[in-house]
Amino acid sequence: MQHNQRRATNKQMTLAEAVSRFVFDGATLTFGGFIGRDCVAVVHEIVRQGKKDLTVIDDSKTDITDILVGAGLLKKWEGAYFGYGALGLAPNFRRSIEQGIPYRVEVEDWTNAAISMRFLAAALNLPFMPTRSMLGSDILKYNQKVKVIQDPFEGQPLALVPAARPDVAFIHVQRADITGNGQIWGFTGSDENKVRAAKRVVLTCEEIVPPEEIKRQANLTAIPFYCVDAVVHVPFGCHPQSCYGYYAYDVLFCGQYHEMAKTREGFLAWLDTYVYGCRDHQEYCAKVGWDRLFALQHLERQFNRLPA
Amino acid sequence: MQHNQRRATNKQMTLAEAVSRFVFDGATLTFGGFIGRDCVAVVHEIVRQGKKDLTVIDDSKTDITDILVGAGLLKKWEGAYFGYGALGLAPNFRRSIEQGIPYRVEVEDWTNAAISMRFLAAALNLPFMPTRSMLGSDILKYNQKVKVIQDPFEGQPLALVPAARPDVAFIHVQRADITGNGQIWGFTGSDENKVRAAKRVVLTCEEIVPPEEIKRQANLTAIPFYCVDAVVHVPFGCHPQSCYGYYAYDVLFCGQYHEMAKTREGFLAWLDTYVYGCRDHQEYCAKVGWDRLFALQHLERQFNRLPA
Amino acid sequence: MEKELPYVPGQMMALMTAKELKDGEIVFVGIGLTLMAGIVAQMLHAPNLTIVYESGCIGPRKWRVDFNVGDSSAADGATALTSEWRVFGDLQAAFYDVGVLGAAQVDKYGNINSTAIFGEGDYYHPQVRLPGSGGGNDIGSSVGRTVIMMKMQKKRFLPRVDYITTPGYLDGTPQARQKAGLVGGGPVAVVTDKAVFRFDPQTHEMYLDTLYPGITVDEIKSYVNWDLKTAPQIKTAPLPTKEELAALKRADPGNLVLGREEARRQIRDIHQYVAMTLAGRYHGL
Amino acid sequence: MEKELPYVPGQMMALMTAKELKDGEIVFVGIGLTLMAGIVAQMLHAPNLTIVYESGCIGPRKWRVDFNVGDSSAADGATALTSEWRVFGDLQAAFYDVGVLGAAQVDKYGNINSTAIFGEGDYYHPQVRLPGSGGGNDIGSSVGRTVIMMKMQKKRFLPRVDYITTPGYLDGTPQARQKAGLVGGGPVAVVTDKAVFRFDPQTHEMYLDTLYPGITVDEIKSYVNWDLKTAPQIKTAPLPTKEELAALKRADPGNLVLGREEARRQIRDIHQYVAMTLAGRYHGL
Repeated sequence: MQHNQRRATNKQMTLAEAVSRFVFDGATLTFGGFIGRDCVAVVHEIVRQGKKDLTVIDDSKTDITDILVGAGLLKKWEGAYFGYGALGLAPNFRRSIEQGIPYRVEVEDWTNAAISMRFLAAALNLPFMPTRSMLGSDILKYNQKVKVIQDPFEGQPLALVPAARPDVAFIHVQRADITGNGQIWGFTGSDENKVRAAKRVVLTCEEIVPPEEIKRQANLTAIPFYCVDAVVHVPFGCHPQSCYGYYAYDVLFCGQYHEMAKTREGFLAWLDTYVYGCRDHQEYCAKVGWDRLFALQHLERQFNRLPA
Repeated sequence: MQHNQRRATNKQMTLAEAVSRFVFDGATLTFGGFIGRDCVAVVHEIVRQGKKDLTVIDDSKTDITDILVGAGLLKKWEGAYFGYGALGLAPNFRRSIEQGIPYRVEVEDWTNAAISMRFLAAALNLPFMPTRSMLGSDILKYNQKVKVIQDPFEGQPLALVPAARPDVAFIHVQRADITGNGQIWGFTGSDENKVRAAKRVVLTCEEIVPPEEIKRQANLTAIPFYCVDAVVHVPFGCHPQSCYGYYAYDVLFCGQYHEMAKTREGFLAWLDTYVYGCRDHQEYCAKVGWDRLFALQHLERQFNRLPA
Repeated sequence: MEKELPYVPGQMMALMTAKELKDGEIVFVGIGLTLMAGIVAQMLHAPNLTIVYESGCIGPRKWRVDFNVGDSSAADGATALTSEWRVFGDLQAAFYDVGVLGAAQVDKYGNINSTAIFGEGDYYHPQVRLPGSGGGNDIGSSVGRTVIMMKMQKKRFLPRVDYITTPGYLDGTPQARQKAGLVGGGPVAVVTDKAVFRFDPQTHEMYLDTLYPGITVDEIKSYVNWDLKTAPQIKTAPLPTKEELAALKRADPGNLVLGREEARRQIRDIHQYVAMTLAGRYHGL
Repeated sequence: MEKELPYVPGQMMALMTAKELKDGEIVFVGIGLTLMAGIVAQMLHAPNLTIVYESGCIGPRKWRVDFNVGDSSAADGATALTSEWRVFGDLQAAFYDVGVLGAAQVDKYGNINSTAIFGEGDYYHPQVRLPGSGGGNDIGSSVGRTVIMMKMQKKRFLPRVDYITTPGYLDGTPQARQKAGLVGGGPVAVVTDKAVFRFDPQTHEMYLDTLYPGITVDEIKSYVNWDLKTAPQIKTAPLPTKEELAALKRADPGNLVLGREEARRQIRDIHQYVAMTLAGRYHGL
């Protein structure tokens, strides 16, 4: 195993640079957050740069992956959940699998716990993790990567899931310093494991803060600099999703996406407007409307603020 | 597996009650902290109550276990490190093993990482965890509980360590509410796993705070109420060890213990003074000297304070 | 299709599910309508109910509606904020009492399909591709007991689901779950928009337990594709009380979870949405 | 026993070990004197050295002396405070460059014993029972490279240690570590109070590389219980500079780590200790 070479150097760059440098055609990706704090801005940039034949390994990450499927860039999905929660099913995903439009995405079904164990395994540099999920289900019938054993200590059936080691992890955090120490408030999903599991890690963040600010609350540093290759300042980088302490979920915007994407034409129009029609995330924010973004910020801060 | 029955009820009790109710002769114990934040006051109470034939499963926990060996209460040690760091070797432990005084304690050698994986396994309700520690070493020659396999995914040698499920875990935290939600600042050791691995859990704490205070920084709640059976208010409960944000390590007191314990008579005199000679932890604090304890608090707070 | 009823079926589903949750328990809730059940239970009869979301949120206070388990709202007033794998670990370690799951298909032994409706096709070429397990399989595998929420439709109640996403009692044979290696106890109720079903402790077969007002046994049987057994004394659920309907309204002032697109269209813009949510915040719980 | 030397051996050991640590690297340090090496390296030539303690502290600023890896001082000014198992996970995942380990016995292939000196007895009845692995085995198994610190004594440098607590190059055969399944690179130096040893890249055998001023090859060989090879050009270490000695003094103003009981006896009471530590804090780094 190659020992890690990443140091506490200045890793700041633009989103375009980070995507261009680390994402290649055919790459396997994962994303931080958990249907909240997903780095949506990253995916828009991936689509703008047309990186293709991608595989995503993730738990529940529809806002991101439905766009990738619709844009024709996702070759394979190894994941657990592809839906919009209370909003309904995922329109591009359904169209792809049911009708082959614009092509048929390859799917490998997992569960959230199993995926989280795959990242924990890789984070600990282990070949697998055991889990008691999936036993007795048809997930095992179609997913050949899981091995069911009688465990050698207690003799019970146990599922072993292989480590997941994506080429790149994109993780959006509330605060980071320029060397890549990242702090998360709110739920942390599987982010602390994903950053250790992936070969390359890009942090996007709401705020870049001095190292001394990180040290003030060192218990919240879920991501040490030595896991990180790039730090990108992307305020509102999760919109229309929420970012704890920064902005609330934009259910109306998400709903609008969901309705437009019900037809292929509607989705392409949406993509033209909000992705291809924006040179970068700044233009996206302007198009969404800064007043709208600040209204969501105001809403969130009535409920959750970062401790001073 | 019996489903958990612990609820968010008032679990406050005295240290004497907690030890009397949960520790039985022959019990297997583990303790929180990691050569810092160890709950020393708990062990004094265990000695006062004369709970015997104990097994301790732990990583590095000398301040606690050396007293138990000297007091004749520790039957077996399953652990990784039994020494006083920069102060030297553990006097009662050495005397027990080298000379059988006052008896010979049974020892099962592990490593810190392996012990931490044993607690992680139990916390996740798994029969074992894999690790790449201990391979090639003589630890495996004498420790029959470790199984070395060729892993079924990548074909490499891998050590499997069995879950550790002690009868009781005692964990000292900075803050807890009366239902058992516990918050830790500074390093967290293996505490978040130990509370999930043990059948019964007693939290001792520097401060009891209202639930609303816990919710203000919910990311620091390493221990949810549903793992906890008892909450005990024991300020300075780690002395002479340190407690991050509350008091610094008392190297002089530790040094004095270490020197006295070099002879059996010296240790027994120490035990008479500081354990048998104190009815409870309050009396211990008085004997150590409140001015001394507050000096250590003053020292610590020049370096580390809990964020407001 | 629906007959005229003195209640909105989705509301009745949320309320009847809420009644399955007892004060002091810990409930692991899934996505969508299942979220509502936990919230209204907390408001109505279970103030000490602890809600857990798979994103890593433990013990939130519900001041605004969640559309997903990972919305920042899921963290409002939480007691512990942690990781996904940790709460799944706690689930597997039998710390959680009850789970609430949605389903697209259910079978007579309580197995759930939320992966794909095969139709004329198969797993690889399904008629309808559904979201997949998410945390559903994990919850159904390990939680103390499971409550399943779904609408009654003919194609949804089957002798055998197309695909077992989440195990119920598997083939119904004794100890089938334990033999498979599962930690949790399995489903105890299927709450629908017309009736509540339970499971026979011996045969593990689903039976009709409670009808909603105005629904008949024959109507229920017409939706079920096996010879449905019924309780010796079929109960009738009471109509929702004013208090219950008020709790639902407080939990989702814009009716956005039940009302979906139609309700969203009633909202002028984000500013109105923000105002509505904040009003719920300050005058709510 | 010791000859008169122009330096304190323990100081020289800490300084020579510190020189093994390069700026920008991540070092995983053990207990006792090994702690000092990281601290003085940070003060002297490696300001961007990241120190990791197995208790779960990453990137502390060293403002006061640590007696243990779990003292609250280990957390002073840390960048990340986390769990024991997490830093061991990061160790196993090859994130850490170099580890520093103490030892009671070492053998010609760099295997370490810190568990028990058997003497006339065995593992179960040893002459001296030592603390055991702690994190030593874990560090030596997985870190990029290992630096071993120990005093030179005849009984400590052996062809084969009584008990391999921490693997070096095992039996010295090619790829022995990889075949055993180990992630880390193995030992690169043994730093003692009289000389520094290194390992032949082909045979993995320890050889004499650097003598301290005033020490002869014959003296070194008299401590070593195998036919010790030497570097073609044996180097001589420079005497400690004033700056280096000042750094050691700053790192441990009371000389409590090197001086032990004797130094502790010089301190009147806790108040003097507190004052001394705070003086180091404000005038130190």
